[in-house]
Parts: sequence; C-alpha cells; structure tokens
Amino acid sequence: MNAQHLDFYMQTILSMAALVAFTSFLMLGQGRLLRLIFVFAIQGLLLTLTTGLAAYSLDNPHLYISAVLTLLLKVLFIPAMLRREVLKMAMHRDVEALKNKTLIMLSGASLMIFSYYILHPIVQTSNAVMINALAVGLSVVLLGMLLMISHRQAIAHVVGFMSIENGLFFAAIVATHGMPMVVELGVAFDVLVAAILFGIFFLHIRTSIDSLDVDLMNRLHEVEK
Amino acid sequence: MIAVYFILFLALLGIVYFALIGHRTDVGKINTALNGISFLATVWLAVTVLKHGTLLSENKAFLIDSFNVYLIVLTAFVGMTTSIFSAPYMAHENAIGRLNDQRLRLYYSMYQGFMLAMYLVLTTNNMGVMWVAMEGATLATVLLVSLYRTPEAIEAAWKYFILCGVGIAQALFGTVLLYYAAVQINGIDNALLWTVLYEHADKLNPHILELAFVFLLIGYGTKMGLVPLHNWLPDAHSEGPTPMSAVLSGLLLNDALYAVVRNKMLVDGATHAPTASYLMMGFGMLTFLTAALLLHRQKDIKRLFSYSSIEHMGMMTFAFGIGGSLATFAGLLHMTVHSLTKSAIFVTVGHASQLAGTQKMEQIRGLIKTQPVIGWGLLIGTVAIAGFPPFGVFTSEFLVLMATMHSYPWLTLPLLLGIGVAFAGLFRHIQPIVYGNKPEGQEPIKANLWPVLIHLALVLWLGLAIPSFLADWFSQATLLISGEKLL
Amino acid sequence: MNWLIAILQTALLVGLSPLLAGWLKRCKCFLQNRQPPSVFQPYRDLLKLTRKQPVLSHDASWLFHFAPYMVLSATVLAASVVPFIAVDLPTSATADVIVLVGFFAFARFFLTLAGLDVGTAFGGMGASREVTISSLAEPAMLMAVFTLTMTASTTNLAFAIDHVLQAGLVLRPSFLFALFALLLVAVAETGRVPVDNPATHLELTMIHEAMILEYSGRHLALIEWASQLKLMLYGVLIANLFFPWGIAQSLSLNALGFGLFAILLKLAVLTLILAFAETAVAKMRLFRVQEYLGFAYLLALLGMLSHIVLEVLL
Amino acid sequence: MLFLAYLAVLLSIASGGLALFVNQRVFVSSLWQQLPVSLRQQPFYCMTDDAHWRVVIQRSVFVLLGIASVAAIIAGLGGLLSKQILTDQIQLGLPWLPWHVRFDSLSALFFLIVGIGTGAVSLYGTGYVKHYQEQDHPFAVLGLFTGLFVAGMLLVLLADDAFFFMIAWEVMSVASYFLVAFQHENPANRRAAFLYLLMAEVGALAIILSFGVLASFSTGISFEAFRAAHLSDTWASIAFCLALLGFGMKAGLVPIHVWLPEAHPVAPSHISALMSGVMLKIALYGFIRFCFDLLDKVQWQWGLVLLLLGTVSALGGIFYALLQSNLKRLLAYSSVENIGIIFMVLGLAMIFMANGHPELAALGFIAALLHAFNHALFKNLLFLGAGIIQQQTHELNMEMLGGLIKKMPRTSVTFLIGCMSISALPLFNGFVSEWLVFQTALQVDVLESGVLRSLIPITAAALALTAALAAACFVKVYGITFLGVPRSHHSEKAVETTDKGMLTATALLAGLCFLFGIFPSLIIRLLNQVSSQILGQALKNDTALGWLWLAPVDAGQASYSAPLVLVSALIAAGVCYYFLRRTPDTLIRKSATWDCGFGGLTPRMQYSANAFTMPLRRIFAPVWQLDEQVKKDLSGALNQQVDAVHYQLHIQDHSWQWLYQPLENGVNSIAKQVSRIQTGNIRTYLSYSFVTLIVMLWMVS
Repeated sequence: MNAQHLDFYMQTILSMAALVAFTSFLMLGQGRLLRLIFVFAIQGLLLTLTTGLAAYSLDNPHLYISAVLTLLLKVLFIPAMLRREVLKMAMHRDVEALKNKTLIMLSGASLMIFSYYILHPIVQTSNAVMINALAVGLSVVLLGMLLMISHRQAIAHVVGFMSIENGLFFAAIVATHGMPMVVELGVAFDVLVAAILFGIFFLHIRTSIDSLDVDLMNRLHEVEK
Repeated sequence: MIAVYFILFLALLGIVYFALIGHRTDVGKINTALNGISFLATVWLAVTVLKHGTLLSENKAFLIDSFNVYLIVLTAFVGMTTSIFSAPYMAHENAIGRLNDQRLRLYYSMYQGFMLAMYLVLTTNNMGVMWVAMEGATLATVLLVSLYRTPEAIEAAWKYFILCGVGIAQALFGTVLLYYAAVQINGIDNALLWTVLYEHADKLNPHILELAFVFLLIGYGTKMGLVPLHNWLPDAHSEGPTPMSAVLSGLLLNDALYAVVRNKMLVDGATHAPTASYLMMGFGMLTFLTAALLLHRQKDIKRLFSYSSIEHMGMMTFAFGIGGSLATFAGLLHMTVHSLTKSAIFVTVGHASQLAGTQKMEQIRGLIKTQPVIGWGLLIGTVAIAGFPPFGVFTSEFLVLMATMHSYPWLTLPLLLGIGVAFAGLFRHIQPIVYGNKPEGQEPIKANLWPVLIHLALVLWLGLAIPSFLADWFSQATLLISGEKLL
Repeated sequence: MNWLIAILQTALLVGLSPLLAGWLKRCKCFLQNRQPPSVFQPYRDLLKLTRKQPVLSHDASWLFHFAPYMVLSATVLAASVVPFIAVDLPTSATADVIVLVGFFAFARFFLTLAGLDVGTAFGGMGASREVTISSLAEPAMLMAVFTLTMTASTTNLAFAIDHVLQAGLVLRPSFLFALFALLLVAVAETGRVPVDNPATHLELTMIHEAMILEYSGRHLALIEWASQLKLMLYGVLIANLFFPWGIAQSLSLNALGFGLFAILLKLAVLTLILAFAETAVAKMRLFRVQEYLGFAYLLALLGMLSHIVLEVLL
Repeated sequence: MLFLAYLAVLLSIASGGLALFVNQRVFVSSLWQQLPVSLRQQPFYCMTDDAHWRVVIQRSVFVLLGIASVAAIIAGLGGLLSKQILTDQIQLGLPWLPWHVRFDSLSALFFLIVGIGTGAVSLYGTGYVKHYQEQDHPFAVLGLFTGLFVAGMLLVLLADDAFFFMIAWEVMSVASYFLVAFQHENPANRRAAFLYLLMAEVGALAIILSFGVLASFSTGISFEAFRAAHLSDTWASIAFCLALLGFGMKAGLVPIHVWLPEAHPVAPSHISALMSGVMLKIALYGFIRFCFDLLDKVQWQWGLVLLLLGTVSALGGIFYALLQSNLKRLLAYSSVENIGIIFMVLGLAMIFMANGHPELAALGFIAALLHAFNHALFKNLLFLGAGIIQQQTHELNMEMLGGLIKKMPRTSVTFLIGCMSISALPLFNGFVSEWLVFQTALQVDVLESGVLRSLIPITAAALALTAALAAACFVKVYGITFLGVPRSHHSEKAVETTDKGMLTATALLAGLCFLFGIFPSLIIRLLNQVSSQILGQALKNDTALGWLWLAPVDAGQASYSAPLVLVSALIAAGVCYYFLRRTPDTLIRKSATWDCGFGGLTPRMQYSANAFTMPLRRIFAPVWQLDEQVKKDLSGALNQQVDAVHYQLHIQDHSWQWLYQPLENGVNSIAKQVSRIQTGNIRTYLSYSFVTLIVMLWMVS
C-alpha cells in the first residue's frame, strides 16, 4: 500500500518519522557542538509535536502530559544546560574532526535498512505504519549509539544518550500510543535525574582532566602498554 | 502486603532523613537499624507468602511470588549486614579524611536509595516500573562510585553511567516491543503487568518476543556484567567505597539476573523454541570463561573479586539457560550463596585494604600474622567462592555440572576448565596476601567481622544441608520458572 | 627324617664351601703355573681368624658387630633352600627362589650398612659400588630365574628341578639364554673377575674388599665364609637347575651318595670354567660393568621371550 | 560397627573443635565461674596459667584423636570379621538426596589403615607440637585441621553417593592444604600448598566428571544407582580415564605426582605421615571403589594402562628418591614408587579379571591391598622417625647428618626396621606383599594374548629393578643419616628424644611391621574377605599348608613360611654366635679407625649422600634433569693451588619441563590476549555492545 490511501494522521506520522530520522542523521555528521545541541532540540520538538498529534487524534489525555514533559526536558532544559556547558568550556568554536565521516554516514544508512530488515517478519501481524514507526525508532536508537561511538566529546555522548531516549519515546508513542502513565512519569523522572547528574559529572570531569574529551579518560585499562 | 509498603516507605524515609542529617556520628547505627527493621519486615512477608502462597496487591501493583520473595529476604539481609560493616568502615574513612560530612550524607542517603530501587525491582508487578527502578538503581549508585572524587573514580563512574544508561535504554526498547506485542492482543488492558502477560503468554507474537528478548537480555545483561558488556563492572567495583561494591556484587547483579529470568519465563511461554535458552547459555559460557581467564591478570584486589562476580554471574546465566528443574534449582541456590559469600569477601577485602592502606595486591601481605580474623576471613571466603565443599557454592556448582552432564555432556569440559582456571587465578593472588610474615608498619585496625562470620556460617549451612522451608521456596520457584517439578 | 636330612644337607653345603674356594684357587694357580696352596687353606684361614682378637674402630656402632652374624645366617638360610644333593626336602618349601634372592638382598643390606658404619671413604666407596652392581644384577637374575620358573610354572626350586627331571633332556633355547645370563650374573654377584677381584686390595678397583676393610678377627671370618658360601650357592644353583641329573630323588642312602658325587663333579667342572675365565679376561672398569650386566639382562630377556614365543603352545 | 564409625568421625571433629580453645583460657574459666558451686568443688587446677592450660588442651586434643582412632580400628576389624554390609542415611545434603552411608569390608579395611595411622600420630603428636611457638604457629589451626582432615578421610570411606563422597573428599583435601601451608612464612611451603590445592582441585573436577558420566547413564547420583548402570564400552573407558586422572593425581602417579614431593616435606612431620601413609591410600580406595565396584565390568586395556603407568611410577619414583638429599622429600618420592607398585598389580588384577581368571584377579587384588596396608605402616613409621630427627637436630638434609645411631639408639632401631621393611627384605612385611606381586606377575601363562604374556614379565623385571634400587636408596638413607661420623654440629649435639609418646608410636609401628612380616596370613585372611565381597572371589587355598605357610595359588607352585625362616635364622645366628662366643683371649679391642697411615681422618672424608649414588647417577643419567656444577677456588702462583672445591647438584623433574610449564605459560598468554578487550576507552566499550546488539538481532531474525 502506498501513502495516499492513508488518513491524514498516518501521513503526518510518517513524515514525522522521516524528519526524526533525518535529524538523527544530521546529528551523526555534526562536528560543532552548538549545532549538535540545536539539532537535538529540534528532534525533541518533533517528538513533542508527534506526541501532541497522537494525543489529539486519539484524544488520549495522558499523552498531553508526556508531550509537555518532553517539551520541558528535551527541548528546553537539557539543551540549555548543555549549551551553558559548551560556552563555559569555550568549546563553541572548535570543530571535532570526525574521522572518515562518509563511512559513518553510510553505516548509518545501512543501519536504517538493517532495522527495517529485522522488523520485517512482524509486518504481516500488524499494520505497516506502526512497523515503519518502530523501525524508525530502532534506527534512531542505533544511530544514537553510533553517534556516541563516533564522537569524542562528553557532551556529544550526552546528546547521543538522550537521542536514544527520543528514539525509544517515538517508538513507544507511535507504536503503542505511549506507555502506561506511571511508566511515563518514571521514565521522565529518570531522564531528569540523569540530566542533573550529567551536569554534576561535567563539573567533576572538568576538575579532574580539565577537558571533556572522553578519550582522555583511560586510566583504568588492563592492556600492557 | 503491608510489609511491602512498609519497607518501601522506610527506605524512602531513610533517603530523606540521611540527606538532611547524614553526617552525625551515630548515623551508621541508625542505618543499620533501618535495614534491620526492613529485614524483619521481609521475614514476616516471607512467612505470609509461605503460608498463603503468591500475594498480589489490590491495585495489582505488587506481586510477591515464591521466586522473588526469597530474593527480597536475601536483599534485605545483605543490605543489613553490609550496613553493619559500613558503619565502622565509613567512620574510619571519615576519620582519615578521605570523606567529608557532606559526602557521608550523600553516601547514607544513596545507600537507602539503592535499597529502595532494589526492593522496587523485586516487588513490582509492572515490568515498566521494574525498568524505571533498575535505572533508578544506576542513578543512585553512580554518585557513590565517584564518591572519592579521584580521577579514576570519576572515570569509573562515568563509564558506569554511560554504559549502563545505554544498555538499560535497550532494555526499555525491549519493554516497548513486549508492550507492543501485548497490545496487539485485543481486549487486554494494562498489558505491562507480569500477571497479565503470563496469562496471555501463549497468544503473544513469537517473532516480536524474540526480538524483545534480545533487547532485554542485552539491556539487563549490561547490568549483570555479561561479557562483552561487562567493561564497566570492574571499574565501578574497584573505585567505589567497599560497602558499595559489596551490595553491587551481592544485590544489583542478582536483581538484573532476576529481571532477565522473568523475561525468559515469558518468552519461553510464548515461543516454544529454545532461542532464549541458547542465547543465555552462549552468553553465560563466554562470560564465565573470559572472566576466569581475566582473574589471572589483576593487580587490584577489589577488581579481582569483581571479576569473580562476573564469572559467577556467567555460571548462573548458563544454568538458567540450560533450563530444566535441576539446573534452575542450582541457579537459584547459586544466586543465594554467591551473594552471601561475595558480600562477605568484600567486607574482609575492605578491612584488608584499610589495614594495608592500599588496594594494590602486591602491597598487601601477611594478613594472618597481622590480624588473624581478617586473614582467615578472607582465606575461608576465597575457599568458599572457589567452590570448595562443604560450602554452598560447591553444592550449586556440582548440581550445574550434573545438569550439564545430563543435557549437554560436552559443555562440561569448558565448564570444568573454567572452574580450574578461575580457582588458580584467585589463589595465585590471595595466597601471598594472607600468608607470609607481617610487613613493617602494618598494624591491626578496628574491624567488625560479624557479617563475615554470619554469611560464611550460612553458606556453610547451605552446603551441608538445605533447610526444608528454603527447599520448598526453591522448588516452587523452580516449578514457576522451568515448569517442571523437582521434588 | 626329612628334616634331619635337610639340615644335614645344609650343614654339608655350608661346610664344603671353603673347600670350593680352595679348589678354585688351586685351579687358578695351576693355570697361571704358580705353586698352589693346599685345598684346605681356606679352612685354616677361617680358623686362624676366629682365634684372633678382633679390632674395632671407636666409631663403630652395635650394627657393626651385628652385621656379620646377620650376613652369615642369611646366607645359610639361602643355603637351606637350595637343593644340594636331594630334591624333595621340606626346607625347600619354606622359601622359593624369590625369597632366595631376598636372602641375598638381606645379607647385602647389612654388609653395605656395615661398610658405611665406620665412616671411612673406603667403606662408603665399597658400599656404593656394591649396591650399584647388585641393583643392576638383580633384575637380570630374576629374569633368568623367571624363565625357568615359568617353564616349570612354579617358583619353588625343588619342584622346578623335578619338572626338569621329568621333562628329560629337552633342548630349550630359553634355557640356553637363561644359563648364560645366570652365569654372567653369578660372576658379578659373587664379586669375581672381571667385575671385582677378591685377590686385590688396590683402592681404585676393590668393591667387596673395600666394604669389609675395617673387619678383623671372627667378624671377618664370618663374612669371608659367607662370601665363599655364596659362591658355592650360585654354583649349586646353576648346576642343579640346568643339569639336575644325578641329584637324589629318593632318600635312599646310595641315591644320596650318588647325588653328592654328582654335584661335586658338576661343581668341580664349573669351578674349572670359572678359573679359566678369570685367567683369560682382565678386570673391567667400574663404568663398563653396566654394559656387562646389560648384556646379561639382554640374554635373560631373550630367554624369556623365546620361552613365551617359541615354547608355550596353547 | 556403624556406631563406632560415626563415633570415630565425631571424635576427630571434636578434637579439632577442642583445639580452638587452646588460647581461650580466660573465656573458658569465665564459663567455669558460671557453673554452680556444687560442680566447682573439685579443684580445676589447669585454670592457673596459660602455659599449663595449653599443654592440657593439647594433650586432650590428641587423646580425643587417639580414642577416635581406636574406635576406627575396632570398627574396621569388626567390619572385616562380620561379613555384613551396613547402610544408613544421614539427613543432610540435598533435600531430595540425603547422605548415603555404606560400610562394607573394603571401607572397613581402610578404616583399619586410617585408624592405625591416626593412632600412631595421636601418640606422637603431643611431643611433636611442643616445639612450635604459639604466636607464630598457633596450635588451634593445627589441631582443628588435623581433626577435620582425619574426619574427612573417614567420611570418604563411608560415603555412598557422589555428592557426599565429593564433599568428604574435598574436606580432606582442603584441610590437608591448610596443614601443608601451616608454616607459611617460608615461600617453599606457600608454593607447595598452592600446587597441592590446585592439583587437588583439578583432580576433584575430574572425579566429579567421571561421576557425571556414570550419572548420565543411571537414575540418580547414589552409588546404588551407579552400580545398576550399564555403560557402553567407550563411555566406560572415558569414565575410567577420568577417574584415573582424578584419583591418580591424589595418589601421586607419574607424571601427575609433582605436588607430592613438594607438599609432603614441608608439612609438619606427623601430618606428612598421615598424608603419605594414609591419604594416598584413600585415593587408592576411591579408585578401587570406582573401578571394581561402581563400574559394572573391567576391560583388559585398562589393566594394561594401569600396568604401564604403575611401572613408570614405580621406577620414576625410586629413581628420583635415590637422588634426594632431603630426607622427607626422599620419603615422598618413595611413596610415589610404592603407589606405582600398587597400581601395577591392580592392573594385573584387571587383566586377569577381564580374561576370566577371577582367582588370579583376587590374588593381584589382595597383593595390592596388602602392599597398601604395609606401605601405610612403614611409611608412617619412617615419616615419624624423620620427624624425631628433625626435632632433635633441626636438620633434614642428610649431608648434614650422620652418626645418629649412637646419639639416638631407640629411634635408630625403629628407623632401621622401617628401612628394612620398605626395601622389601625377608622377615618384614614389605617383602610379603612384593612377593605376592611377583607371584601374580608369574601367572601370565594362563593368558592367551602373547603381547601381555611377554609384557608382564618385563614389568616384573622392572619391579625387581625397583626393589633393588629401593634397597640401595634406603641403605643410603640409613647409612648416611644414622651411621658414620656426625657431619655437622647439629647431629654432633643431637640426643635421643625424651618424649615417651613419640618413641611408643614409632615402636608400635615397627612392631606391627615385624608382626605382619612374620604372620602375614593374619591380615591376608581379612583381605580375602574384602576380595570376596568386591570381586566375588577369594583365594582358594591361602592356607593349604597350615597357618604358618603362605601359599597363595597352590602349594605346588610357591610357598613362603616366614615363621620357619625366622626360626632357622635364629638357629643359624645362634649357632655361630655360640661357637664364636667371647673366649677371654679374643675380647674385642677398640682402637682408632684405620687411616691408611696418613692420619687425620675427618668427617668430611666420609662418603656423602651424593657420592653414594654417583655410580647410579652416572649409569642412569638420562632419567633426571641434572644440573651438576663444580667450582674450584684457585689461588697461588699461576692459579695452580686449589683452595676449595664447591659442588652443586640440582635435580629437576622432567614432567615440569614437558607438562607443567607449557600449561602455565599457555594460560598466562591466553589471559594476556583476553585482557586486551579491557582497553579503557569508553567508545570501544560502546562499540562492543553496539556490535553485540547488531549481531544478535541479525541472529534471531
């Protein structure tokens, strides 16, 4: 089946999915921290919109709450915090030179295909859109991990971590119209605490190695140099 | 059921209380008291479960069955004994100025936070909430790992945080998938409750469940320290304060395993294929062998024993992977004895490193001649963990071997090899530590060895004879997990 | 009655052993055209020694007194086991050939200990060499003996001899090999040329003499007598095991007489051969002895194998 | 019977427990004060001071151990005489599998062995532990683990299911490990202890695995179920090999013997006596139990394997013993030799069994058991004697000893008897068993296979070589240690021990060695019992010629009457003594040793232990890894004058180079490779989990 047979809600969901995936790709290739954070905020925004849309179309009140939570956490609080860090460390000028960027992008694309491939066997059981949404969610998760693997800045790691959360959220919202309320709240709480802890850690890391480059943190190894 | 609320509330109270006045001198005693009370409560809970069987709270939020009840008791017990140990330990750390009052506050309050998370993981009926609590446990402990604020500690904490965070996120994805599979079945509401899921297990879509299990295994496996997801574990164990290492090894790993096994039960119910079993066996064996080899390369005493924890988790995973009543029974028993023994060992290790003023093994020498209690405690504990009878670890390992011999005879060879290698790895390091003459300027310290004594005595008892009520729990749990009756 | 005869025969064996030594010396002198002493010279020597006053070192312990008696009585026991002039005597049942070897080991044990007791270099040297040679010789000897015993399927000497007698003259390759092996071993064990030379007291070469260097008087007499008896025993063993004909199978008087005559004749011949050998070959270096005994062992092994492979017909 | 057996176990545990109170005088006396006055009437004098208290406790510990051993001996004898099999269950262990207990004549025999060994040790111990400083070597540890050790051995004999057996087995191993590590301040002990525990662990794993093979063919893991199991030949052989590995490692077969010469010398002497004299026999028991009782039938190939292994062990053991200069190390190696002999004849028994000659199998079986019994006696005796020497001279290196026969007359006599029995001289027990071994080996004519018929006599000759070398070896031991002139001031100043217990213990064992050398039929009749129960076949006419005679197969084939031999020996000796009795003019004159007229004999001129074995060392050189160094201190004009010559001899076991070092290096290098995964870079770790996720997703979908 193809797009014009779907109702407006489905179409929007699909385009949202496309946009979310696109933002992940942007982040993956992004060398400048501030832009990275900005794109991350955009992704959060998209997520909020999706949630709101789902809440509206399924008139499911508790999704509104999670939409608001997402907005507060992922669009406002975390980006702001990260931005502050970057400015404090005066890292907003330097660009992280990613080694073989093209390879990373290619592998990201192949990851997307891969996630479709592994979710394929489920298709016959349920409608395609949900599967696509799940696939997008999964690929966002994987792309987030790839982001963490490819970037060296602790801040980039945080962004990657959070974008993994986004991917999960997206999948949860679209595929299963959100988790039960208690779980939503719990997850949101965890994310909040995590964000605060990240803030604390930046402080500690700076004080210990006065840089946020994670490659410098390799005291605890067992390889004989 | 009130007991559950009581315990949770008590822990919550502990968090707040210690956060406010956690730096007093008597705080250690209060901590012990709190844990002691909750331990008694859990015993009461256990007795009720023993009487009336499985308990389900009215709002279906909490589920106490024979599988998790003894884990709850174990958790409370280890929590209590460790708090007994941590009182003088932390006082000493404070005295020598490694910790200031504020961090002491943080420590005690987070200790309670960790206990809360553990209780929640075990008691909840909602696998989403379980996930939340598991993440909560990470968040609670991550600051304790970096408590000493040394570069190593911060590095370890960061790795712990990131790796476990990412891992646990995958677990959440698995949960979402499960939920998705559940909501496919029409006419089913609040589909994240274990009870509901178990009812409809056979209707769930096997494909989705297999995928979900992969995510869950990797997610919770990261917390369990399955190779190759284990890398954070030795760092976190070796850099944090020793009581933390004790509870991490003794409790957190168990609870992660608990989560995996619960999910395995579900998946086995849905897909009647051995995929899950094979995955767990593969992971278990890999973990077991790798950790056994890595034991030989250690220089830091706490790192050494954290690797031995990894090794034992590998063995348990393998046992549960084999499935079948005997192996499952062995797995349950091993969970118990391992957490008892390992926490006891960490207690002695903590004292030993305080005694020598370092965790570097080549600088700790002649413990027996310096302070016999600690030396013998460490030695006997190591003998127990290395799987020598009449200690309980031997019993479970023996049963695992027998079960393996029955189902997959050729797998016994790597298993035995691993046991031998692991034993050598442990003793080549421990022997010079405990034996030999006392080095200059190494003086006895004030130590509280009762926890060690109690734990080892319990392990010994379990090795000689398994009390009937415990045997009943185990056999019911075995029935629950493997679907076969043992006794 | 039987017991009496057995004891008498043993006594006879013990009593005749110096005579054999005398006869051997005589043959050698004859071959090396020297003026021989009387055949009874060994008796005189022994008698003289018993009359002399023994001198003991200050460092000697009780074991030093004790050893000669032990040595002699062990050898005498061995003598009581070996059929000399008559076959089926009760004493031979008290001990079989393995026990016989055991008796020799017993005697050697005390002799070597005595050698070490005083703490001179000579004693130690002798003891060390003695145990070396004997531990090489013993397996060869047992190998050779086993060949016979397996043929006769008994380790009891009397029964073995009976078996050979019953079988009559059968040409067995295994026996040939065993015979040669046993001859070589006997030479080594009794300390004759080329392994050891009882006639010399040259430090570098002596073995048996070095051990007993500290002995004198009656103790020396006992030991000398024991070694003569040992020589005799090996002779009797070889003679009666391989050429038992003539030995008394009944206890009638003339049978016994004939048996005595026969064995004396055989011994005389054997001694002659030994004398020839001792005159012909020179004493070899200590560290060539293992080759010598290795050869003996090889022969014994060949005997064993030829018995197993060629002669056992199942 | 069973009650006595339990009593023995409990008492030995109790003695261990009591040892813990050795430093608790204050505590106990406070308890004492709690008692009502009526009980406190009689004076409790030993509360007075610590030293006295310690002595009292040590005494009572060993007394308890002694009672335990007596109980064990009675239980053993009773079990052997009453031809019944007792079974029982103890409500311990796994919920669905209580500890099964079975007390048959095999267990009874080994109970007897353990009992005798422990009895001697309990007599001996009190005197021996005196010289340990309490703060350096706490008696609490020694006593506790000694008790547990003995209890473990007894429990092994009682166990009737795999689980209980393994527990008892490991208790035995671990307790003895702590005893080996008792004097842990010197590194040799630590190394030995580690090696010992490691090999014990590996052996135990092999045993578990062999049980596992049986278990997978049977309904449970109790021995009853095992007996019922029928294995295919391949699996039976696998189980056999595993059991051989496991039990052989404990028994000390070459090449898996290396822990033995390390561990036995460093343990306290009475413990080495227990380990070498008794524990090796427990391993033997386990092996016999497994092969002849649990496995439903034996195969002749196994017998062949045992025969060859046994021969190699016997020769290797005695060769290495020959060159040792440390007394206890030498004794340990000679244990390897004796174990080799035992396994060899067990192999013969298997061969005969599998070829359908049960009565010959019984002969071999009994020979093996008898040799085990005898070895327990004289090895105990020798180790205890070595202990006395060590205590009196603080020296175990033979090169430093000498002349002790005049300083320590009693010890020297008992030790001499030990040496004579172990070098298999007639009139002593060692000879009887080796005689039986030879008799077994000489029965090959009944076999069809020509290979076996030619192989077995050769092994018999090898055994002859072993016996001869053993004699040489112990001539060296006794000659160098007790005879000659003292080689150091240690042995110069040595005096006879004053402790009655130690002398009694050694004298007792020596007496037993002699007794069973003269009246072997006493014990052989009991052994018949065992073989008729285990093999279902006893010797037909072990006493055809009356009880004075030993004619195992047939009076016509071979017979040996030790009593008559003894009598005639006495007659012979008596006669010549009578004729040579001291007439006044031939009184013995004492004078200086003859020094060839040069003068100035010094103790350093005597033959040393190394010099004594030099010819054999030269002849059999390839057997050892010898590192022989001679250094000369030269001086004077043109460095012509030799001031001193330094001689160094270092002997290394071949198996180290070929077996153990490769293993160790292998494990280390693999570990090193594996440890490269711990790079310390978090991004690497992340990529691990990333890749794992991808791979596993790909696998399941």
